[in-house]
Amino acid sequence: MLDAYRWMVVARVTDERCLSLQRQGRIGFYAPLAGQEAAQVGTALAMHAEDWFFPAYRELAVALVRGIPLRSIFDQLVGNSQDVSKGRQMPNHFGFRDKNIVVPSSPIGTQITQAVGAAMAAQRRRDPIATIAFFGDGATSSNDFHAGLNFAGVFGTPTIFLCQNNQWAISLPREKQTRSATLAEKSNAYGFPGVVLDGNDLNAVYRAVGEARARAVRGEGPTLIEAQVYRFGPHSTSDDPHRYRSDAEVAAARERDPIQRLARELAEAGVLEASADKAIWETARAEVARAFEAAEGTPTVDPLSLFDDVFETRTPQLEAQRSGFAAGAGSGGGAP
Amino acid sequence: MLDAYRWMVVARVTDERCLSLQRQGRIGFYAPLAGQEAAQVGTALAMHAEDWFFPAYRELAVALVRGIPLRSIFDQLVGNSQDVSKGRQMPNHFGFRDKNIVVPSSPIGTQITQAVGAAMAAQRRRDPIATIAFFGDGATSSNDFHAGLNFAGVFGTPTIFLCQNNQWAISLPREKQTRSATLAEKSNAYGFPGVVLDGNDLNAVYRAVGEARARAVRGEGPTLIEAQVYRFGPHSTSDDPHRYRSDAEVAAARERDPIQRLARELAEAGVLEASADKAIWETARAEVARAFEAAEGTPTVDPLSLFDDVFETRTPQLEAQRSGFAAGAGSGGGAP
Amino acid sequence: MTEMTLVQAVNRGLEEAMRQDPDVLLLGEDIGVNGGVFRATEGLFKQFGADRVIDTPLSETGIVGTAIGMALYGLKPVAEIQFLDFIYPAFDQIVSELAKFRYRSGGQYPCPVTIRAPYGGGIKGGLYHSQSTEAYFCHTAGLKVAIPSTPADAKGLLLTAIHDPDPVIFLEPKRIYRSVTGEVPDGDHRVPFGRARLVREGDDVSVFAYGAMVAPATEAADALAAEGISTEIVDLRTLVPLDEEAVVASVEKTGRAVVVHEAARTCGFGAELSAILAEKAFFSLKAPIARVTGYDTPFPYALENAYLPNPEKIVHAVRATVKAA
Amino acid sequence: MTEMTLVQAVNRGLEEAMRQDPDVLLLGEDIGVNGGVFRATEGLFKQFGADRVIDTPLSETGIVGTAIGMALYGLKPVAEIQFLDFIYPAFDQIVSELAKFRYRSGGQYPCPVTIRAPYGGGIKGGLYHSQSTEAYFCHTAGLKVAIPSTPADAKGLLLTAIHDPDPVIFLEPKRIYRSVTGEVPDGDHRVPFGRARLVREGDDVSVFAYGAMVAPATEAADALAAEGISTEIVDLRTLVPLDEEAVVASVEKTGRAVVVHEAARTCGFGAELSAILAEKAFFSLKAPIARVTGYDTPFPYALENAYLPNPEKIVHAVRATVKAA
Ligand SMILES: Cc1ncc(C[n+]2csc(CCOP(=O)(O)OP(=O)(O)O)c2C)c(N)n1
Ligand SMILES: Cc1ncc(C[n+]2csc(CCOP(=O)(O)OP(=O)(O)O)c2C)c(N)n1
Ligand SMILES: [Mg+2]
Ligand SMILES: [Mg+2]
Repeated sequence: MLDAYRWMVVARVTDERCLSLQRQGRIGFYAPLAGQEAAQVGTALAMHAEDWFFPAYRELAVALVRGIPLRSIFDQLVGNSQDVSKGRQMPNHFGFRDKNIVVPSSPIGTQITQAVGAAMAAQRRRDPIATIAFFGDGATSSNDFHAGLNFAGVFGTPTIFLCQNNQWAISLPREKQTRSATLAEKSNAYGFPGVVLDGNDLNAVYRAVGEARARAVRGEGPTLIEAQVYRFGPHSTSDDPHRYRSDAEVAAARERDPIQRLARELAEAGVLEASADKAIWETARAEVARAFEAAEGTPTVDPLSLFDDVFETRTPQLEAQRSGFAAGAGSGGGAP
Repeated sequence: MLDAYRWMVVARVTDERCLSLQRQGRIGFYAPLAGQEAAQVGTALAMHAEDWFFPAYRELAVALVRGIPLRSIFDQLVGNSQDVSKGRQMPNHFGFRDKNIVVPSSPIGTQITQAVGAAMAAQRRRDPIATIAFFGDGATSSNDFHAGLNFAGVFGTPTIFLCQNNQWAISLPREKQTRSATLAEKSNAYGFPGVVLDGNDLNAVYRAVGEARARAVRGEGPTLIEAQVYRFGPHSTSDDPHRYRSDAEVAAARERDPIQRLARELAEAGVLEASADKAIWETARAEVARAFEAAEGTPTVDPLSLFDDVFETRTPQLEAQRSGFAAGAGSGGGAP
Repeated sequence: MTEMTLVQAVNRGLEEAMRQDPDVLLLGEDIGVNGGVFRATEGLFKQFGADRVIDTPLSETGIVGTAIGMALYGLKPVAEIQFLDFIYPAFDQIVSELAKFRYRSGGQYPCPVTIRAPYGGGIKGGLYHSQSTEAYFCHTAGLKVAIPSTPADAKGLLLTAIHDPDPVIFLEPKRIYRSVTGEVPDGDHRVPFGRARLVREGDDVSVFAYGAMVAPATEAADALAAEGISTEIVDLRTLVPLDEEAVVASVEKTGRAVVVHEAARTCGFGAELSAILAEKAFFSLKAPIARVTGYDTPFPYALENAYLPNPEKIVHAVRATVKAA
Repeated sequence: MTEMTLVQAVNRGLEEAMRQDPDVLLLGEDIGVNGGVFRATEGLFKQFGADRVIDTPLSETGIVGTAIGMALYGLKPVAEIQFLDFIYPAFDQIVSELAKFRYRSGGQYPCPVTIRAPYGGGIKGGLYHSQSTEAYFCHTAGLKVAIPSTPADAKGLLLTAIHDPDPVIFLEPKRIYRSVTGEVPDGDHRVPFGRARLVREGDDVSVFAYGAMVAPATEAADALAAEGISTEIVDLRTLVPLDEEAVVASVEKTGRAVVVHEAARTCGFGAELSAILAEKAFFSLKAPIARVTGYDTPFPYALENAYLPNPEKIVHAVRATVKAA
């Protein structure tokens, strides 16, 4: 649990740092996860190394727990030549094949059917693993939510659908996203169980995900989990939440801060003294600062890499466009 | 009720006739509705003239009840110059603006969100009407089912979702379409009621749709109705159902034939004597034969109409393509 | 006339249309209380209320599907897709339904929906906040496609789009939402579809562009003028219907053509322009037709500037075209 | 070698791939017990079982989304879309995900999905069982697009597609599923991507076609031969990657080009071919490039034959091209 607390603190510190880096123009964009740390850390800890993760764009803490070094996180945020995704995506799209974290995209929901497909593949290979898709309350309205949960039900796939209901989809409140009483109960429409829980409660998350994973691996099919949390910050650095929600609402939610809650629990259990807590925060700050500086000091990507990875092998057309570019011709195929 | 019976008989006779016309190559395609007559006729009778209908491709009986002459039905099936849709679509895509029957397409499910949009428009105009979308069990897996029901729930639209669960989506049985116990219960995921009923029972259909309509017009929101029926015939004239289902299953379903059931009820109530019944069938056969012959004898569409109705006014490009075609140039823009 | 940015002109166009006709309404994600993520609908929720500026659930399928239903019923809905990159969940409704409703119904059901979407690169948006896929819509019979490059055109083309009896895909070059300002006529300002805008006259070569590409084309023309190359620039304004006459006439005069767009090269709109010229202006052409376009790669994040056409690339292509013959 | 129809060749290709590699599996609507609505998967369900020939719920989003997940995991899924006209519910997964996975992950996640779809007109299918929208996929960087016109190519290109490390859209001209027969090599027959097929040599004009259009082009060439016009016919086979060399070389020889496709004219693949020629074979061209294509209308039912290119229209275009210069 102390480990979990450490990850949550690192995530919170990264968040704070990134919001300020974005204001300084040193990273281009950031989508904070503050308020969702327990949901993410509890989930990631309950899963196994060989499980496959399909995150959205807010799952920084998941990546940390899976063993991604802070440095790699910042390489992605900066989009430098060390980024394993080669600077191809906006900040916050973390994916690392060696940790079974599939590289996400921005369109909402698309990872959900993919997680089901990977689970079908695991079934076929008889691999005793689970796949997990992360998404928000807004994503329950997506086409892929419907198709993904339906396929999962029909094929009984070992899949966990982890919905972090942070109450907002940019400016749209949860009540206007859908009229169902909970999001979890949507699983009934697909013939498998749904669970609602307090996503600020690390232990509740850990337990529920652990049970869902065990069911999945036993061949008992998918589970939808709704972790009720609250997005403390803006949707992203492009968003101004004052336009659509009150400070009072945010303040009330902050009363249930998952990090403070866990700190209290740990203190009560006698495993976290004030000095140790302070050290955890300070260490996190130092590590985060160091990782960012290293990433910022790393060279930018090679312009010619623009033409790589469209296909395994460049087509003649791409080869020509690449030569044209290298020769300064701009677009396509050399001089006309 | 006798009226309802008459419509059901006309539909059944049309079905039989069309299957044989297609075998003779006199119409190009047909999708029979046998087994679904009570669901369609009961529904159409319970709705009002000013309501908006969004059918799929199997709703021939709905069109009849709404007052579409058999002749117009056959004009569409033949695709001749009298077809109000100008021979633009495959057989079975019946739509008639003057009866508020929106012209359907082939892609499964797309009419569902449209019916919700029309209902939102009616809300805005304060028109006391309902809209109704027709679709099958297979369509519950579509993107538009999910989006349409969700929007309907959120905006509380006056919409009826009429699912004719005929147990098959081409070769896919209902149990493999989705794992929910009933299709009707999917409405819970969107926060409004769902109703399951025996679609062979004309009265049950009529009552349930009438209640749903009343709710809708009172501003109490949408209803999902699952009418459980059975598709007696092939999916369409392109389909061979023997590949995927047993004769025994079909025979068992035919025991519950909605037309025989209603005939029995009417006979028991003393409103349908054997001779009257016979006359109803004979009249229907004569009317259907007459309507088809008239349609078959009607001239084909004007080739130049190919270029109409892409837009209200032809663009210069379409004008050029039309002139080129008229001049025998084939594709676009006159001679090169 | 009032001086404003392009995104303000969009806002003024929407307001004007809504004032003109109570059947005009807006729907989309975050367009109400929030005023749109680019603020294009700012103030309209307050002014017209929640039943004319409708915040929808997160479903483009739902947005376009319900907009179609509204249009069938007689309203004139204007749907916002938050980024063009997110229009694909609605693609079935657009190509199978919206584009074909009038046709398949034999003219019974017109479907006058306007779909607005910010598009294009230059804002460090990476793969999914940068794409230019206008060609998909141009290839879809039954859709009109309009793209403004100035604030005045933004308002004028938008009003024409909303009042058009047929569906219009209205693409807003978000890169110049705020960087371009200009005088915009007050009130009911309309710019007709199918009439290109002659941005500058020239004799040696015709450059065809639209949206955010008009500015780098103009910069290139300035640079080329210094070398003695006289460049004509034509802003197409609407790709469907296309002002073929203006396009062909320009090349009949200059004898050379360069097409510029951000979209990927293969089967981009530039291909269509080349094909039209290779058919209809063939005997006037003195040199190969060049295309300056995005590459046939997904849209990159770190290398956005390498990907996009810019004045240098345009200058390079024009020079080569002029040198060729 | 065995004589068979095109759809049988597709079936043999699928069987061969499934025998070669246990990671190959099929998914789609009605492909299992029913053997596919065109019988392309006939017998495979029996032979390989329900976990390798998967009947899915009615959701193209689900079919392509899960196929992508399978491919990421290491399988080689072949998804059937019942008609190309019904691919749009999956369009988001195709253009946003499938086409971009390798790129956006910096090469970490290849995504070798093959999507098969019957396409094209000529079967009295009306608006929604007839369309040819290959250009959408050609314009989407990251996808390959293959279209056979003979049984041998159907099997050979399909095997290449399934084993390709990248996503392939494999379009099957359903109109000639059964009308065309030919000898097909047994076993592991592969036809490489990016190599056009010279259908017939000629000197006066090059006709470019693919899929079901190769046959009317050949008929037209026969008629033209009688008038003394010698027509070269090139079957493109794969549109992405395109055999540009063969295309340009043919026009360098003949000096004239006619492009044929069923798809709507504006921004169709013919535009791309014209553009390539107008750039790279410009100085060899003696006459305007003609396109014989579907019109910019939705696909009609009753007037299908008026809509489609046919030998007469091709003859007309070739004649005019040859007369032009
Ligand atoms: C298909 C699609 N439509 C619109 C967007 C723009 N968008 C980005 S995030 C977002 C809200 C997502 O809300 P939710 O699913 O609750 O996730 P959260 O951001 O709250 O974590 C929207 C509308 C998108 N990315 N994809
Ligand atoms: C999007 C889409 N995918 C596939 C098809 C092909 N198709 C036509 S009807 C059908 C089955 C429909 O089943 P259901 O919704 O139960 O309606 P029913 O035919 O039983 O009335 C399918 C798969 C289609 N028309 N549209
Ligand atoms: Mg949320
Ligand atoms: Mg059915």
